[in-house]
Amino acid sequence: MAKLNMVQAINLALSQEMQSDPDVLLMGEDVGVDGGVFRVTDGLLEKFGEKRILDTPIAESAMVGTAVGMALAGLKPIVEIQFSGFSYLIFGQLEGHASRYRSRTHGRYHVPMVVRMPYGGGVRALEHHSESREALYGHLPGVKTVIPSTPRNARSLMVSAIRDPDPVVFMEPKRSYRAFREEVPDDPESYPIGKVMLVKPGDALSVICWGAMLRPTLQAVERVEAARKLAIEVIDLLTIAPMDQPALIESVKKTGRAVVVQEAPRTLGVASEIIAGINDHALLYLEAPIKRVTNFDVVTPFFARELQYIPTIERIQAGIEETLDF
Amino acid sequence: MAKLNMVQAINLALSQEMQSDPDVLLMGEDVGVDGGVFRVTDGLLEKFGEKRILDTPIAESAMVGTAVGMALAGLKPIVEIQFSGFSYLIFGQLEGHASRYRSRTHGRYHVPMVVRMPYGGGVRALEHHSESREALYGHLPGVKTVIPSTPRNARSLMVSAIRDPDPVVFMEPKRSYRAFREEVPDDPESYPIGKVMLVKPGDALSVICWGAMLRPTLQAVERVEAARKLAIEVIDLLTIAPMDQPALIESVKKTGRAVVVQEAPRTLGVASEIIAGINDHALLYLEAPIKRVTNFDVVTPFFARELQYIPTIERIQAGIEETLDF
Amino acid sequence: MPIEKMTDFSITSMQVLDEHGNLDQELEPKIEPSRLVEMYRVMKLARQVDERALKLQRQGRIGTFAPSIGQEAASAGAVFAMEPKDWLVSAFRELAGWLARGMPVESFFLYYNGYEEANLYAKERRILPISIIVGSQLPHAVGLGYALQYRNEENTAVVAFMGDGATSQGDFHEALNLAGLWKAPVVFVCQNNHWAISIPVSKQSASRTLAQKAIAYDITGVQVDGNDILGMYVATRQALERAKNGEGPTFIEAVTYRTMMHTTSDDPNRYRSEKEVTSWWNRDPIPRFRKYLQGKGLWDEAQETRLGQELDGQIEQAVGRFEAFRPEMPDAPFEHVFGTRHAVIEAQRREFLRQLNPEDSDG
Amino acid sequence: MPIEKMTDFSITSMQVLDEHGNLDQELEPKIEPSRLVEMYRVMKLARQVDERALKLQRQGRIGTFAPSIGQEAASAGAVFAMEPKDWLVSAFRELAGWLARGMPVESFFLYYNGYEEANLYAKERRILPISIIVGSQLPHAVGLGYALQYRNEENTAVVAFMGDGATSQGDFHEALNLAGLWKAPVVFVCQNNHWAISIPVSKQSASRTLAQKAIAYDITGVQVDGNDILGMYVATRQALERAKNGEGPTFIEAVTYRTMMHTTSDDPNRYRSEKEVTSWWNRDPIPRFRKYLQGKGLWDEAQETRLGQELDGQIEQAVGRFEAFRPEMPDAPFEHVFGTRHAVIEAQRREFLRQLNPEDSDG
Ligand SMILES: Cc1ncc(C[n+]2csc(CCOP(=O)(O)OP(=O)(O)O)c2C)c(N)n1
Ligand SMILES: Cc1ncc(C[n+]2csc(CCOP(=O)(O)OP(=O)(O)O)c2C)c(N)n1
Ligand SMILES: [Mg+2]
Ligand SMILES: [Mg+2]
Repeated sequence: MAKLNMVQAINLALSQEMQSDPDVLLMGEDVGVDGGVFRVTDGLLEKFGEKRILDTPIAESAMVGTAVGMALAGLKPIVEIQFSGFSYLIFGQLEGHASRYRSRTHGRYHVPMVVRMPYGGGVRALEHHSESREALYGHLPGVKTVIPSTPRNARSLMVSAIRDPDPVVFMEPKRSYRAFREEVPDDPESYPIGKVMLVKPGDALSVICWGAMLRPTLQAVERVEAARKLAIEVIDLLTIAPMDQPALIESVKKTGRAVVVQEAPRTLGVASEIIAGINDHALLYLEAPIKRVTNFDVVTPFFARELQYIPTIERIQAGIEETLDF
Repeated sequence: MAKLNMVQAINLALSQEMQSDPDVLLMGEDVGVDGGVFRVTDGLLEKFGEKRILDTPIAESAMVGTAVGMALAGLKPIVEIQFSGFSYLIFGQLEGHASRYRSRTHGRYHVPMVVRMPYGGGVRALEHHSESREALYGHLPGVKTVIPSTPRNARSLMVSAIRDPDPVVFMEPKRSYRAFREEVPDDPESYPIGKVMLVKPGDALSVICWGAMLRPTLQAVERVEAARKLAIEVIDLLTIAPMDQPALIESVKKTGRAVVVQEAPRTLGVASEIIAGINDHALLYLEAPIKRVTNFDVVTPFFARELQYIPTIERIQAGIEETLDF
Repeated sequence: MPIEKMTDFSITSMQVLDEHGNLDQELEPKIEPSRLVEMYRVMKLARQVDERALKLQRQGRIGTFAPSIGQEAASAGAVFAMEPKDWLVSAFRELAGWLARGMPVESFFLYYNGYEEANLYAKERRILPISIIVGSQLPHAVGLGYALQYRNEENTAVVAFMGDGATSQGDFHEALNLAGLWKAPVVFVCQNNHWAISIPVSKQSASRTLAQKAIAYDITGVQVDGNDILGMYVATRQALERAKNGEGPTFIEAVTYRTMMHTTSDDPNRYRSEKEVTSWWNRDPIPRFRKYLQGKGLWDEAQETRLGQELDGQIEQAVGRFEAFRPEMPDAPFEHVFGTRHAVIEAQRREFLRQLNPEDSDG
Repeated sequence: MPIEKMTDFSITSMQVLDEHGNLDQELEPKIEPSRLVEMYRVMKLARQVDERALKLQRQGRIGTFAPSIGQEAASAGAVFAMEPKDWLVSAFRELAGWLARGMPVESFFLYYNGYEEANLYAKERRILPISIIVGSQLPHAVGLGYALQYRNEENTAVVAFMGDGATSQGDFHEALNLAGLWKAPVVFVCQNNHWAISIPVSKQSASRTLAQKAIAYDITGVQVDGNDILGMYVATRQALERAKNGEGPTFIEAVTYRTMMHTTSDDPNRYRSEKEVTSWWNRDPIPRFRKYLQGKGLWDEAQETRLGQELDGQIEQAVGRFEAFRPEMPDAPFEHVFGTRHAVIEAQRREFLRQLNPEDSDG
């Protein structure tokens, strides 16, 4: 058991899975000698050599495309997209092949593959380095989309992603990479893809969030709980798709009120899907509209204005209060 | 006034706008000599010449990328993507540039551009020729996404799209291309982007649909109305984003019940956004959960199984009845 | 060094058997007589399957499909140069190649009737099935090639097909560049059939040949007469040898011609002349190779007639099996979206089945 | 024709002023003395802006940025060959080029402090601002070039920059192919600075030169000493002339070196040796060009000292303007998402403003 930050925790998962499964290999820009621009793959080249840790040219589409070929041959490639802002270049391969090979051949072929990418804002980075577009991946059938929020769940979800028989888009909240540490068990530990995590139970209201939104959400919840003496349930979504709808519905049936906190723009974001699922199965339990605390439907501003657009503790708090007071 | 099918109606819009605005040009695979694989651009090469009607190599990303350059220089390019199934290749240029140039330069540059693409199922076509992925475009800030449903609105929305100062993704329901005809005025007519169309008023329930779903929806509505002697409101969404939320909310406030019919898979589809918007502003008016009649979260099957997955009149009817009976 | 020449390149073109039946004896491959006859049989089978499919399509018994009539030598020649453990990566106009590798004829019909079951046969034969997105299959080939190296599968390589149109795609470039870097054991075979739907190859690129595109990656590029099955065989064989020896990838431009429509939805009269098409019928790969077999005393008129009938019979049986095919699972898409089960999807599956059979629903 | 040579290609390399100050007099361009001095001034300005920016970054007064120290000649040489009505398409390491075209220094600082206002200046100067997505700007250049032809803007062309890393991208390929087909008036300038973050150019491609990639499109490709501002000027001038004469695009590989970190977030010690870097400092474009000016009697030590101070002063003023900058609209993103207004977005704008100033909200 060591206290690790998220970068170290993911590195641990990669290293241990590569150790135990010789079919796992990793590729991406600057993942080798440099250890990745965020150092997530630090030391792996030394451990596993050039054959298993591939520094690639700047060719995202072919990175995923060659990974599809590797996976069809039985390997388990992990592809790092340096920033999610460059992941749109892989849409063709992901939608067109990675997500389809199983269905196209009724299971004869399948594509075990992890596409890792740091995403999200708040680190004063340049254009294209701040977006949160998990909804795009979440809408693609045949692709699983996972977003960890803490070192420990990043490690355990990465283990599951690598072992999963299908393509997993693994979006890493870069703002949380080094923001805090958590105890992470030494031995490999996995957390199932497709399940939320109950962060804290409560009965007054359910807050659903994911990725870098977990921390400000917890702070906002603490403030409200302190002021109002009530218990708020916090659910960490973890898997965007396929979504753990039953867990969300159960929670809302219990609390009758919900707030969804989303770093991404509002329209067609994951919050909308959560609301639609609750509408389907728990509408009559709702005592207030479900509140979406989200970014706005604007092009992500350059970093000087960026933070004003991402949900803050204050906005989350206001959203919770509004929903409680409704 | 002539009775046109949708192919002819779009052709009319293209032709008239190119006639009146010399800055408009059109490019794509097989759009010239061949007149487009669906003949939407038939005759345009003869009318406007090779400079304005460009047959391109098979290079979707560069088609949109060069169109961005043309637009920055003040032209108004229209790009045809032969099938929406190949549009994932343009995501990089669309997300990375077309949608951003205005914001990146605070309006100094902007990108007036139309990306046309036939989409949707039901025509016994091969893999990649059946999807309905409007939600992906709808989630991109800086992009407008439009889906006509009839010859007349296809024409009038295309006129607006061409005249719009920003990138418009114009998704044409190929199943409706030649399915029926409608009177289309000879003189250019436009319909505003960002507005729904009230297809028929009613007070018992609101059905919201778009694209090729309009026709089966109207038939289902007719059946229910005939059987139950009530009036159902039918709204054609037309613009996916930015969505005409006020109109939807107004309708649901009136009827208290709603069904959304969507050709696309369920998770993170447009129906979810519609529901989320109603949740925000009209939850207390709802007398039943809003019903989503949609495709399923599966990889689009090859065409032998495809039709079983797309909402049918029967499923829509069942959805309406269930919602009325709730 | 004000102006200095850095590097020199040239591109060569190869032909073993020309359109008049003249043979270059030095280049003639040593192939067993029975195998030569098999090569002929496969080209004929492909031709007759296409012809039959054209009829089935017109009768509405299969959907739109892409015939490869006139291009049989290009894919068959390359595939006959392969070993069973080599991988074949498909575009969509390699009927003769697939048949050479043992694709059941009914798979072709099933595919064009909209059944994924068409692809069940592929993995055992190390075939990647039809890839419709132009050029998108090329990175897969490089990945397969890398996997062979990774696993030290010796003497094994990949043959990857594409059309001329694919050379315009970004994925073509990225794939060939990676193949060059990794010295991946991949033979890229580009069937330059002169057209991409209505776009002539002269409008795909300003380059005089497609073969010269290999220079960008410093990999071997060669142009071959794609209607010459022996030329294709020799060029692919050599390329596979180099690949298996660790000498890296090769790009073969197989010059051929699409004598038919792009697909049955296409009307080529809109964009090209009968005259051009006729001139290519004169270069038909099948009679050319027949002459070669005849010259070798391996073939005669009687055998020709018998083969035609035999193949028709074989195709008829395949049509029978195809038309007798009844898919088992309407919910196969749910079964095969993931290898794991998930509550939302299983709930949708139940909903789907309920709607299919409202009566025998279990709620 | 069993095996026939189809085509021959060769790639040349050019240098006007070598690293020891030796001049090729035949290739020497005729440039007015005042303009030569201006070229020097711009390179020095770029160098000093970068140096200042490194300090500002360390002090947290600007964010991460990408220095171009050592590469000044490559972009400046190309841009000095342009006319005002030509278009400049940027990658992100062309500081000297932008300054040559009149970018205000404070725009550079504003950009790296996260303000879109940095780009307000660009359109008037026919500059497309920084494009971060590697290679993605190249199709824009082709589109601009096409627009020039479309509008019959004579004697006008486009210069488009990229790094060596961009040559691996699909968009590079698609853009150059289209440029070749359309004979678009575009000069592609690839700053081969030997590195793409930690990836050496030898790991971008197996090709011996980047210039040879032009062969794939049958467009002119040439390698130039990118640290030789005269060489860059001459090569770009010639290419622009060809472009303006309707002879189509050119691909220039400017061989240079990234002497600093990739960006200030990068630590090059992880992947390359000091020795390699030092060897390139010996090829620094600025002293080399200074010697040339000195040789021509256009420059002396006193002028050098004065220029350094003058530029520092200019930069200081720019820093002042930059730090005095106060953005007007927090809601600029709402203003500039579309050129039209839409209810959902305006409602969100109100929500945004309300949350910014909870007190003076109007509900
Ligand atoms: C990326 C992509 N864009 C467009 C299409 C539509 N399309 C199908 S086949 C084809 C032409 C292909 O030409 P070529 O590569 O020369 O192959 P051929 O059909 O001649 O065998 C086109 C444009 C596609 N399948 N994929
Ligand atoms: C498509 C894409 N992938 C990855 C990146 C991250 N990235 C930024 S710069 C860079 C290296 C660029 O190298 P090069 O093109 O040689 O330009 P240089 O930095 O040397 O000027 C990378 C990988 C990016 N900006 N775009
Ligand atoms: Mg072709
Ligand atoms: Mg570089």
